[in-house]
Amino acid sequence: MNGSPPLVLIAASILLPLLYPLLAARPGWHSISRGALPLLPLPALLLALLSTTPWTLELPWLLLGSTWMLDELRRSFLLLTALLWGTAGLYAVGYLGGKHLRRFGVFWGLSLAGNLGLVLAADIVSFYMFFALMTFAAYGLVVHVGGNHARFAGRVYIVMALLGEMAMLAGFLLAARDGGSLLLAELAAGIAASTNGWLMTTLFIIGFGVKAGLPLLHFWLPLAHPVAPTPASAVLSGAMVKAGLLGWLLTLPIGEVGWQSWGQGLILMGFAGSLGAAVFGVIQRDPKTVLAWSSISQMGLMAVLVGAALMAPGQVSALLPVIALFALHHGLAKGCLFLAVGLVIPAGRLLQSFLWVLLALPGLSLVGMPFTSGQLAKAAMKGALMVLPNVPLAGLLPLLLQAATLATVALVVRYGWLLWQQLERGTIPASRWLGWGLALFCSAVVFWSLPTVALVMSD
Amino acid sequence: MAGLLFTPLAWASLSLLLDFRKGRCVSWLGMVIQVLVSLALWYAVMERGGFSYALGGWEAPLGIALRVDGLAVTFVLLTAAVATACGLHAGFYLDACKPWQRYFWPLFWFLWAGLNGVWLGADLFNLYVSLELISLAAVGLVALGGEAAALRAALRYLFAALLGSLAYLLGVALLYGRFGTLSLALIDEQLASCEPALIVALLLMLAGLALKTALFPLHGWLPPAHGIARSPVSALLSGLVVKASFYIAARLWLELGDRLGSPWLAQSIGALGAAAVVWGSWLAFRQPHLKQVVAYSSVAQIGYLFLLFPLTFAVAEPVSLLAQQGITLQVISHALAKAAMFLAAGNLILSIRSKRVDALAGVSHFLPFSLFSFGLAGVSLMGLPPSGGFAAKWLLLQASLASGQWWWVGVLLLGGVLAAAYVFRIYRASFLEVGDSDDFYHPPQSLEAIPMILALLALGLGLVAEPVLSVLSLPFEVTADVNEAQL
Amino acid sequence: MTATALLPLLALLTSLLAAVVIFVLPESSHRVRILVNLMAALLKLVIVALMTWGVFHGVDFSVSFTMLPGVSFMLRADALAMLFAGLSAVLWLFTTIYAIGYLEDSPNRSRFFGFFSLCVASTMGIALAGNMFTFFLFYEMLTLSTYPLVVHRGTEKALRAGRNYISYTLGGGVVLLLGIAWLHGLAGDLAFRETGHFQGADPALHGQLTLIFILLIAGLGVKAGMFPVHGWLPQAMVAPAPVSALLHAVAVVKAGAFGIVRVVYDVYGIDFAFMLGLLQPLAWLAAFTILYGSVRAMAQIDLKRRLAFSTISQVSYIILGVALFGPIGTVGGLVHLLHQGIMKITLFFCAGNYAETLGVHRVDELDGAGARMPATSTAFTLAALGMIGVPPLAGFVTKWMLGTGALATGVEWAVVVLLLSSLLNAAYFLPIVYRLWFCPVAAPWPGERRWGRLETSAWLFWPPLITTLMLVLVGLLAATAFSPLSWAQLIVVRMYLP
Amino acid sequence: MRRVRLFVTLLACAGLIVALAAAVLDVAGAAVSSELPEQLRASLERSGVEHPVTAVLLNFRSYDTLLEIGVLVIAGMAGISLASTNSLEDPALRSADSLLYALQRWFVPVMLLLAAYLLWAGAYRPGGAFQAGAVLAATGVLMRLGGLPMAFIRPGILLRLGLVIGFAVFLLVAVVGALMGEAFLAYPATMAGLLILTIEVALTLSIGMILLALFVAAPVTDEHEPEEGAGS
Amino acid sequence: MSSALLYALAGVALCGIGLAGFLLLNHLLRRLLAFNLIGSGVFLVLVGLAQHRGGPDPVPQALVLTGIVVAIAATALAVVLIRRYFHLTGRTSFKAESEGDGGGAGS
Repeated sequence: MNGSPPLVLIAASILLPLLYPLLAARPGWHSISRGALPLLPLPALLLALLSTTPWTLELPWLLLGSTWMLDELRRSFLLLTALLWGTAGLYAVGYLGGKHLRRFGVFWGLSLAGNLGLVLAADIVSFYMFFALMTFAAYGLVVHVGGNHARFAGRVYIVMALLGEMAMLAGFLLAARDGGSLLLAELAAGIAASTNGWLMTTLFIIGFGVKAGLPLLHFWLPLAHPVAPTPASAVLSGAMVKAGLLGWLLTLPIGEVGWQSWGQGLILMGFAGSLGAAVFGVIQRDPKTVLAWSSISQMGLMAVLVGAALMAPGQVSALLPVIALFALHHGLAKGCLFLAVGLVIPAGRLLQSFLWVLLALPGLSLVGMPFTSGQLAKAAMKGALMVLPNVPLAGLLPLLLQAATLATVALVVRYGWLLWQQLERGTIPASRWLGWGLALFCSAVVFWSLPTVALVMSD
Repeated sequence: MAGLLFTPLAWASLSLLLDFRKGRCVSWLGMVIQVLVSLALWYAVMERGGFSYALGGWEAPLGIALRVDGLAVTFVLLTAAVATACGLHAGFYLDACKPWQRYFWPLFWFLWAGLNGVWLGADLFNLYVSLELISLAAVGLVALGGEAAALRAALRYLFAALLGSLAYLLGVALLYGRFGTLSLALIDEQLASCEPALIVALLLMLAGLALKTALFPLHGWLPPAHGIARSPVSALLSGLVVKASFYIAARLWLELGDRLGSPWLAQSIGALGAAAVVWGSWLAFRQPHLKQVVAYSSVAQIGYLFLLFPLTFAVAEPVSLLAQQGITLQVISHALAKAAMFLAAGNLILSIRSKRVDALAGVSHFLPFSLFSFGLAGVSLMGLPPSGGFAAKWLLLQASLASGQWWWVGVLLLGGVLAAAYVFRIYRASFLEVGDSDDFYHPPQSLEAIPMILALLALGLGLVAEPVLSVLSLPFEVTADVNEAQL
Repeated sequence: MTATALLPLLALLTSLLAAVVIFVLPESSHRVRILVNLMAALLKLVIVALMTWGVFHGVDFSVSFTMLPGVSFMLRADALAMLFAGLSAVLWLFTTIYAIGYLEDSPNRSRFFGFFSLCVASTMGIALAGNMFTFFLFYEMLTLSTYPLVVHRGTEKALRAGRNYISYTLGGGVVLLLGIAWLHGLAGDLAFRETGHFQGADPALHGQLTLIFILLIAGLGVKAGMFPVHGWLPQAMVAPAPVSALLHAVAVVKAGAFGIVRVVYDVYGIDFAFMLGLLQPLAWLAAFTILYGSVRAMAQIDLKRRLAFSTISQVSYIILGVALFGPIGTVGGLVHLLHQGIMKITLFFCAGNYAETLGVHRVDELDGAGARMPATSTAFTLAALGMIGVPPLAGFVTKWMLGTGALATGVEWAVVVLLLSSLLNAAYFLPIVYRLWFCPVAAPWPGERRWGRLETSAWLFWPPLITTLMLVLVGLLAATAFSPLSWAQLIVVRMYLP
Repeated sequence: MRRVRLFVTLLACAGLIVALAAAVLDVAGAAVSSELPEQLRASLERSGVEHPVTAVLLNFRSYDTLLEIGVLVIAGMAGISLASTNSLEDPALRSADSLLYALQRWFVPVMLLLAAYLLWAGAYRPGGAFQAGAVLAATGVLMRLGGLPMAFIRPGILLRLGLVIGFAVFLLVAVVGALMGEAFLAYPATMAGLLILTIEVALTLSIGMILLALFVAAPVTDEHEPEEGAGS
Repeated sequence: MSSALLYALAGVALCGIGLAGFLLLNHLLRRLLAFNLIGSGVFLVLVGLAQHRGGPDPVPQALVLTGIVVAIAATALAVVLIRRYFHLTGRTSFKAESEGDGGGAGS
């Protein structure tokens, strides 16, 4: 532990959400457990903010001997996770009724613990453990509402998630043998050196692709995200899908020479997802479904970036912050958009128009309007992609990027339209407003002061 | 030594003069003495090895000699144990009010005397007389009470026993005609080579003894006799009496078989034993009456004993020793287990007031103790560890494998499975739950304890098989030390 | 007699004497019986803990005497023995507690607990047996002492199941006996030794040894529930829940699996067994059983039957691990011996709780039970996830070890089997979990009973929770000393590096 | 079927006869090298009796004889255990025929005398306890058939005492020998003759009683004991 | 061939005849007589064979005497049993009842 924050903070950031179910499960403590929801990711947020220098923590007694660490990449993801879960938690305080509150609390806490833990984990087993924890606990969030839709969505979700887990496990098993180490950091080298590298890469792309909504592995996403309670949708779409992205970044042989064609394939897949999702997205009637498709679309762009990193080992150090930035931007913005679906338009006319501006803000950010996070992210992405050597269809790249922007625009417009039509009028608890407002604040303001952003901007 | 022969005979005459209750008291005293004397003799043999004892001071061939070796004292002790248990059980079990029960005790003691005579006998004719003593006493015990079915069984038994004895005696006559002596040891000395006449003699004797031992297919008389008798009597008959004739056959075979036997003969006797195992078990499985099951099980278990013949014929000395040890253990464990089983079956019949197996339903609820004894004894019959039956089976398996006669392995294993089939049939019947009513008679503790002790002995025999068997291989000194032998 | 010889005997005697005492006790003296049961279980736990400590530090606990000419009765505590002994000592305690609650107010308790203790004594004997002969002795004793437990209910169905059970196991016993006797005739009294006995055996004997190996495995496979001799296991489910728990988690199936481990490692020696080409078919058979059990489990409506088929599948993990011929695979197999025990016992406890508290026996009646019995349902969920192999639960450690072991020896297909099996496990466990938590209560419970404050009787409430805690901890703390994983590694180190 | 069985049985018996005959001839042809006759001659004077058969019976192989008497006692006992009457006489048979009665009055003493003679003669010529006992029993049978009252033998304890007295005396002598430091059944050389005579007297009495009891015992009781456990 | 040997051979014949009778006859008394026939045959063989050369051998004579007493005892017992059996059931042979299950069918 070199200059790392106190151990108790690290422990608290995982244990607090992990043990929260014990509190949540107590009958009769509804108001307390509900009120505690937004506090759960606070230690993690604090941890992310305090960890100015990377640190590593060895826990040899845990599992098969585990290692936790926090570097720049992880810090960025940790920030995103903590912020989004915090705001969504705040939102949830006002959103949730009394029904099945305990159950919701249990799964919320477990999913959060998994999501935070997987970011911190630096060895295969811990990572896999937290990933699985998140996946299985999120099932509880998906089917929370009940009913046929939710059940169907849950079944699709769990089946695909299990397939993903199995692919992941197989990849990890192979990697552990060939790499001879349980550390994620040594995975890439192991894969590159192994004759089974192609197999492991495939397994990882599939395994995490399920979570990240890669085309053909995305089926669950438009089903599951809309049926979940709105705060859960927000974290599913904003934070949990990013776990897949992080998985790719940690497991694929990024930075190793000789994976160009894999990178190219991933780029193609990414664009396909990005554009295809828009086609499906615009014909949807539920704003949350549209957002889900939009997530697929945006994740496609991130897959493009990962592919680019895979393709160009030399550019990795430049690409990673960009990816982190893009993830951060998208996570926060998408969170806002989801939370907005659960809002209710107040009566005052002036207030209404002001609100619509605010509601539009994250959408515009997604599109890439100036002075939004989106603009920065898009610019960074374009900059990073344009300098790449021998990109496939190099000529088409700008075109594709523009098409992607267009797709985003289409989806955002469709979302706005639906929202306009469906948003109810009335009053709702303040905490919902507060949660949404906080999310918006993060997306629009706090974003700029986040360390990752500062890093990219300084480039 | 003298006590061993004297006590049962003296108690026989004494108890004849008394009624059942007084006879019971006197007999229990006698049992104590017998057990002590047997133990002392056993100890003496342990200390000094076996010896030969000339009765009346007249050495063989003129007089009758007794052969006191490890095997004999083991069986003497076994007899003391089983007979004592049966005697104690009978004291509680039999109805003291029936006038004929007074004759139980003298018959019981004569039976015991005959058994001791057989274990120790070394004179062919004396063995015949002892056998007859046993047979008649046994028939008397079966017929005691005198109802038609018992009489019928007793008569069948008597005819079989008499015919068997005569066949044996005919063989003895031929042997005497040839050698002019009745001492088995002397005949063994003089027998140089195989003569056809002697083969005829051996065959006659073996056939007679096989009939008395109820070897398949000559077993028809046994199940009715053992099934109909009172339980303590059945226990005595199954546990000890059939072993007496087998013991003589085995001694003949081991002394003379190497010269008079032939592979063909050995294998066919073994085959009959195997058939007995299979057929007896199968019939036991089919019987509707509890005690018939146990009786047919005796037929099966006796079958094992006859594997001695093939397994000791023309094989290496260690293998033959293995087989002998195995058979000895089988005799001992079967005696203990079967006695326990019959006594327990008697208790069960007392409590359910029916002889039928299917009347046992629900009894496990209220009478687990006797049932438990029954089951423990069954463990030994099935040949499951750690029982004596298992130890015996193990040794026989080893002997079969070592002698290359692997076909007996199948018999041994199949026999165990079949035994399990009929034992578990009883268990199954008793475990059936039919309501909660306890309308069973509960026998007194003492009745329940005796089969339990026997069953535990049978079960634990496997664990102490080594010390038990070590007595068998003690040296035999021919120099008789008469004075010290007087106990 | 020194302490080193005394301790194994004591470990055996605690439950044996308890059995005797319980048999003698009158049916009505409940308190004394409970006291005897618990004291014996605790005492045994202490003894086993002592011995484990000793074995770790290299103390040789052994006692032997000659039973038959050329055969000795031998108890010896090596690391492998302690693995199994520890499992049975720990789980016996909880099963006893559970059984006390489960059988409250039911008849024949004296009989039940007597045989129950006898069963545990046999298991202890199996664990501590120092040679094949002693092993067989206790192996058959186990068969006999479990029969009354299986037929305990005394219904026609139970008796049928009992007959089935006894036919299978005694049949297996006969085959095993043949194998042991043959082996004994060939090689004499074989004490278990960490590297086996046949290193460099005469090639002329190889044919016979192969045949004997097949006999031994076939005999042991019956209890281990290997295909195609698994038929007794689902039927034996009619027994009361603690019995099923005992049969599945601790005693019977484990005895079979443990025996196979002994035969492969301590009699034949892994290298020799591999040289004879015996492990490959064994691995195939185990793999097939794993998949077969899982597929059959999916079709079961009865909860306990589903668990039974799951056991068939799971126990073959152990055998697969043994057959993978590699230290890591062995670690996986051995550790699964314990892990599967903890997980399965939890599942059966929970199934028993549902049956006893709600009267629910079928999967489709479980809708909404999570709200009524949250603690039990949590335990069930965690155990089920453990079975699927979700980290950090016990099952994951096993799967990880087996997987890496298989890959280390280049048996890639085994990994596919493992993953497929995990999917199948999920396919039959997750629907139950879903019903527990996410389905509304469809109908009133068939036979609900209430106990004060807790969701069920306290005797029934705590054991599954404790075992659940254990199944989490053994996975979470797998790397610590004295965890099952470390212990299995210790065994393997001693096995492979004589 | 019957015919087949008959045929097979007869064939088997014929086979037995042939085999036995061959064996007998075979044995007869072989040389016997037994020292038994010499030993017997040498030991005869120490036996206490002159007649070799009696010596063998009551001294050299007295154990056989002891057990043989045991067999007889068993038979007698088993016989009376089945009998319903305890009396040796049968009132139904009591005859009023005076001629028969007179004849019997002559016969009985003569037969008793004959029995005594046979007993005494056994020491040096064919005869002995069994023959004497048989004659005694025949006397009893005659008396019973003829209807002579035999009230002098009380049923019950006396009858049983009579059954066992010979055996008991024999046994007593045997064990006394053992207690005096000899082997079981060994007679002190000086007293052998006297002891043997005592035994023979007692045996004669018992054998007579047993045979008579067996002759008498067979009537039937109608009282049935229920079979074991068959319920009341 | 000495006369003693002739006795022995006669005894052999008696044995055979007696055995045939024992096996073939059903009436219990006849079977008993057949048994006695065998017994006599055996005794003849015993005595005849032993003393076919030279003087009488007292040992077999004594044995036969013992044997006779035993046979008489057995015969007498059998007669008692048969008579009582006849009295109770009116039967003179085993045949009337089914074979093999003699013990089970009690009152």
